[in-house]
Amino acid sequence: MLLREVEYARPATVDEAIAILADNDGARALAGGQTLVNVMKARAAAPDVLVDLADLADLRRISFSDDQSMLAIGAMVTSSQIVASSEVEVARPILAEVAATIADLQVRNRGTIGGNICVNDPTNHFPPLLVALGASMTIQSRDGERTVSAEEFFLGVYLTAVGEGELLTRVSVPTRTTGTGDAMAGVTLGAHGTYIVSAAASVGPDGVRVAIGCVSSVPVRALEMEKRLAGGDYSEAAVKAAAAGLGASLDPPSDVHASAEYRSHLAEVSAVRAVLQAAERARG
Amino acid sequence: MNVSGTKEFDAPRETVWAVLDDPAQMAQIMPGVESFTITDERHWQAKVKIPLGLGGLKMTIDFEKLAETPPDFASLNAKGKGVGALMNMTTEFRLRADSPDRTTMDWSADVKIAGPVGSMGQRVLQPIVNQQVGNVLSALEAQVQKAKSA
Amino acid sequence: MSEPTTSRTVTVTINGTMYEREVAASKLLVHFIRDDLDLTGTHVGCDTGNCGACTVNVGGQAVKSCMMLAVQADGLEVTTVEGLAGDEGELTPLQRSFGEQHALQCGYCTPGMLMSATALLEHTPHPTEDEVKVALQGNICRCTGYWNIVEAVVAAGKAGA
Amino acid sequence: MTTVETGKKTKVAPLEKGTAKGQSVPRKEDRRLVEGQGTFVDDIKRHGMGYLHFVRSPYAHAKLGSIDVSAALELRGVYGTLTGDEVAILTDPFFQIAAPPGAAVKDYALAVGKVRYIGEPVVAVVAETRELARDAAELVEVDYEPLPVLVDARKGQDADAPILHEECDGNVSYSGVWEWGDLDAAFAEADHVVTIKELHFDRFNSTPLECDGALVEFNRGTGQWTIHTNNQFPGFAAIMMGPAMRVGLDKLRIVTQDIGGGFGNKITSHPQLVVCCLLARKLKRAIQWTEWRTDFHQSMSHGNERWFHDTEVAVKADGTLLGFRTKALDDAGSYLRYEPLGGVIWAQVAPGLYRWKNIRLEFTQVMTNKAPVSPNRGYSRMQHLWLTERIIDIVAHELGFDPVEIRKKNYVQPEEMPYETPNGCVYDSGDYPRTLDIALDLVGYSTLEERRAEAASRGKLLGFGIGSTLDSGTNNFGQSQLINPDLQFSGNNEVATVKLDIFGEVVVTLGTTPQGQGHETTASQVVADIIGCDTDTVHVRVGHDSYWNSHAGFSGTYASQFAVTGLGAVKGASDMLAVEMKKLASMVFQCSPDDIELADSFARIKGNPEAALPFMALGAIVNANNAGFPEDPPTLNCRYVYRPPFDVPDKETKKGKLTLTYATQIHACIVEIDPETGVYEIVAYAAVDDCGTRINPQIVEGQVMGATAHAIGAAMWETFAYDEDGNLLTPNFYDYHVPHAMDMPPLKTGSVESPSPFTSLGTKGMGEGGGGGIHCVCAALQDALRASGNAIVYDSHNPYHRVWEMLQDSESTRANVEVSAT
Repeated sequence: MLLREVEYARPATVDEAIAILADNDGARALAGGQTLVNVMKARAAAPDVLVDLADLADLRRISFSDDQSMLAIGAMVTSSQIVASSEVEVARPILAEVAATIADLQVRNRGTIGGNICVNDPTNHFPPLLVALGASMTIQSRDGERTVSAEEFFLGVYLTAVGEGELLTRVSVPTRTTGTGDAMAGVTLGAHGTYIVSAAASVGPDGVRVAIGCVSSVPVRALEMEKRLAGGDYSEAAVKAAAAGLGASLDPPSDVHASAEYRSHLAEVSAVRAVLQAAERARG
Repeated sequence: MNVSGTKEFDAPRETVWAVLDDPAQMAQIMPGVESFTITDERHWQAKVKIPLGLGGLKMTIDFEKLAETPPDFASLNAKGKGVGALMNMTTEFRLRADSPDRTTMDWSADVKIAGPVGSMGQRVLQPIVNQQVGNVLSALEAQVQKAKSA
Repeated sequence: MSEPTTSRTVTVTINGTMYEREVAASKLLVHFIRDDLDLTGTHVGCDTGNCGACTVNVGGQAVKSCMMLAVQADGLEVTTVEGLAGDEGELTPLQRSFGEQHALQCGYCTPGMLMSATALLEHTPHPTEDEVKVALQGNICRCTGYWNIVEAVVAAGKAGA
Repeated sequence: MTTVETGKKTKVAPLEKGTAKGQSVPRKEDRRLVEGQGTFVDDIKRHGMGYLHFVRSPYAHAKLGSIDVSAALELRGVYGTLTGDEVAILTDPFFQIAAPPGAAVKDYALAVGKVRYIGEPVVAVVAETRELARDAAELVEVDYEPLPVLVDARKGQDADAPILHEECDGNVSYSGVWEWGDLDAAFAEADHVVTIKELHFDRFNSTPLECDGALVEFNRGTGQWTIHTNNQFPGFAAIMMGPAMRVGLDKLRIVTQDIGGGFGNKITSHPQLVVCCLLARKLKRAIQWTEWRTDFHQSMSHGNERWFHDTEVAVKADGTLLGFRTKALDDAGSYLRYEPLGGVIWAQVAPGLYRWKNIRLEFTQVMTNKAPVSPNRGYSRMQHLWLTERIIDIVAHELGFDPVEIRKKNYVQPEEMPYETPNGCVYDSGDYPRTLDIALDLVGYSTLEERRAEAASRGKLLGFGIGSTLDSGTNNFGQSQLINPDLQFSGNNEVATVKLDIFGEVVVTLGTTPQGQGHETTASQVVADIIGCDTDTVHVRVGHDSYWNSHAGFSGTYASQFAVTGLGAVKGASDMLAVEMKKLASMVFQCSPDDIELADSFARIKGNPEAALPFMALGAIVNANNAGFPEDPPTLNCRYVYRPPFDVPDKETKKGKLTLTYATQIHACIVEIDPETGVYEIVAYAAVDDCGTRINPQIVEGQVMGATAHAIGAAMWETFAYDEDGNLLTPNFYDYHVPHAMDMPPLKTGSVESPSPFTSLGTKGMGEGGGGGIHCVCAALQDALRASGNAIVYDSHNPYHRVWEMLQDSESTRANVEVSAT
């Protein structure tokens, strides 16, 4: 509780928000605040200026790209919005399925997809999922827009490709095509609790993408496993064989909830479970 | 928390040593250094703002060189004091000249972090330390190359 | 162009009453409600946004007032536990149900539980046991073990039928 | 007489005619609490009050150098500070319960000279706002000289162990040998000896949702403090604070109202209360202190962590348990705030529910650089009951006995009640086998093997376990003399006053400090039956106020005793008032008091409904219309001190009645493990309680449910884990995961009523539950693991990773156990 003194601004437009972020040293965008405000309570970090994005209606929209190939989710879209979105339901239901298990209802009502990924706490749900889904992030600054892939986006704990004076405006996820299936598996601290390890998988016509959470400061692609599954054999035996050695290839942190060894093991098990379920869903 | 590793440089040992032995150049490779003062050749102090994304973590770090045997071994202690965080790091490195212009560095560090930041939990602390170490090493790489071409 | 400031005047409607106050940007909504407005029914049980004792309803949604700045509530409608009972003090079916099912012991988590459950019942008038558990997952109770709380909310839903 | 009720959940219902006792009437407390109108300590405000924030130690062990508060004092709005140096001058160290060596511990309200755990208060800063107080606290400069840290109590007696309290020379706070019966004979008679090298009971506490706090005012005219707080044992707090502050106890007015949970964790806040008192006097203003969650986790009242080493169990071929010997090593943390009482409290339940006659326990308590331990729901008995239950299930596992049968065979039998234990405690009543049978029935034990097979078909490991526990209620504080013969505490007491007011309202004051146990309600039920009115006309004052003169030295709410001490006092005072009311009515009607009956809020002549005085008339006569009485009318204001019948236990033999009543809780559960991950869930759970006569069955059931939830949390998720530097790794509800609604298993409750022959109402203290859920989850995991590696469960806390480790390496867990035939 009890935050340090901080300046607060509530811009009406994206451009204004970017201007404030650019013109103020130590300025930080405030989305849902479900992590940032907590970190400020602990005084573990203290931004000098908070730029509240609450009034930026553009960032609260969920829409399709013109060719319908991409689902664009505004950075200020809350988890609860994603859970209830008919667009998400049609285009990429896994997003709603996962969003519904983030923290708790109060947090989902305030917490946004933009905040969730910009924080990039290793235990967060969206980072590994979006890497697996091959999502891309659009970042805006005075110089205009740039788009980076999910892999390029995550740089470290609380660190992303969003630089000073920049603002994440939306997340774009490829819309589901026939023959795609997505799933997320893992072990949490109690039902819907904090992830100890998570794994997201997306199976599609052109192969599988697997991303592991909680094992590093950024989501880790299971590239070797993906390669081994290129043949498209998603039988339990094949998937388990493909995952063999995945755990050993990781260097996860150990903490009170899991030793590095246990995390490595869970990563392998979770990856297998995620791929198997994703494959099953891909078969429809 | 113990972190350690090995790093190879495409440069002579003397060059690498020169960089590591020079507080001024060390300042170049540390994250978010805002000011740097050298008390004497064994003691120096840095005011840093470690970039933590959610707003930097301001710290005053006092360095003390504990031991050195030029041109291959040194160990130093860094005590950081910041609002909400205390850091105590002891690190040492050993340089091996693999060839006239290739050097290998074995390094290790014992990092202790206390205070509210420490209470945020290892789940973020260990990755944060790893990522800061990574930044330092790549900055060192660059600094060595600079020194070499200089 | 809105310039950054360390405090600002906010207008918040709480339990139907409009309050206009100058408030520091660093002040949490829960402290604004408890200390500035003296509505002490909203409680604080942790400092990490886990316990839900500070749950209030903002625009019909349950939110944790310890993870929201008072300035973020500018222009919004907030309901706290003090706003549940009717003008003549008659309790809501949910409040009555909590007593009838022995869904509270020390009563410290109760306001937050009531606000989460109230928001649920607005969207889902007749929730199942599982729906109730999901809606209350963000509210910690250390006395009851939740069984009677879940039963109280389910019963209130049935009564409302 | 024993009545049984199974399965069906008790329901709250409005008071019906007849006796209120035994009815689940609605709680008087609920209305204000569901309206958000309760008064908790942080709700109390005073004009010009200053907010207190503690500067806390970031080191687990360090010498304190200079402390500079000047920068903090320069901030506008900062009212002042308090440092350990000032405290050392203004106060004496807190009284120590321990005999030497622990007696030498110097414990002050703020750190003096050294800090001994992370989070220890070093400086107090007071300012105009909460935020400012914290800002200022960050400006306080403290020089620390870090010292080596002792985290693992098992290393506390090593030659090179860091010493926490130099005065104690060594880290041992208490050690003693407790032996009853003839161990040599028992082991000679045994057919098998089962040896368990090490068992570990983990560190956690009940984390009440409201943390500690106080609003303290100082009256300069009278030199008296008014301390609004949520401390749950004001009698103890006053005894600790008065001498330290060098003032008489009447200078300390301690007031409580609604308290947001306690569970024992709010007994030892006296150091912080002293800081508030000193600052209220120094700064001439009211001082407000609210403890935040992280502060609480790092510094308040952890449960006793305990190891049991070299446990040996003497067993006959037929499964008869003859006795056991073990070495208990208890981790007290950094200061002795209530310790070393944990060194004797366990002895209240020395044999558990079992008949064995020969017990030897070497108890050693060590101080470490961790938060001080203090009572926590099930205090010290829970650890010991866990040992007895682990012993039973490990013996059954090793010798091939059925966990149900070996229990029934060795349980104290109903016909043996009242039963004297080897150490002179008396189990008053109960039917353990029957209570177990009900639990088995509720949990679906008869279909266990089908369920096991069905789970196996899904690749899951299913297991079943029992946790039999006792709630020993109403301490004989004389037991403290068994660890320190010089102490002058013994017996127990509680006070209540009941009066008839001028308008006929019955007003009750209690000495207790309820934290959700519904004392207002149950007290009103007892009063209503005796006075002859309904519970609505009985007004029970909220909380505790030492100015009400309705408290005694042991007043408070702790250690499962309200139903005995609190209600004993209420009944005593009500009986006195009833006599006075009859006497008064008889004076009015010119008849004998025996002709008067009290009913329906009237005092009337039996068989003559016309001759009836409403209570209001009685109250008015005494209080406002008392001229012309031939003799003094009664006061209609009665105070009764309940005192349980206790003697001081024998210090030589360590025998005696340590508690008055023994409620039983028997828990049973079924767990399902995912062998690939170690993740498990409880799929069925039953808890059956026998606490004698139940005044309000619904409130009793609520206590059983709460105890169950705490135990499940401690078994699966809750732990205060430290790293080697003494950092608490679970300082908040992120990493200290307490169960949520979705985490709770399906629960069935049942009850047995075996009234206590030793209490006026037949009631027994209850509520703590003895950690039944911890015991049965451990047993169920061990049962489930039979099918995969056959590990022995050796820790009370079994998070997923430990279960996975037991699956990976069951060998080392079995190496922990040996069986030898003699």
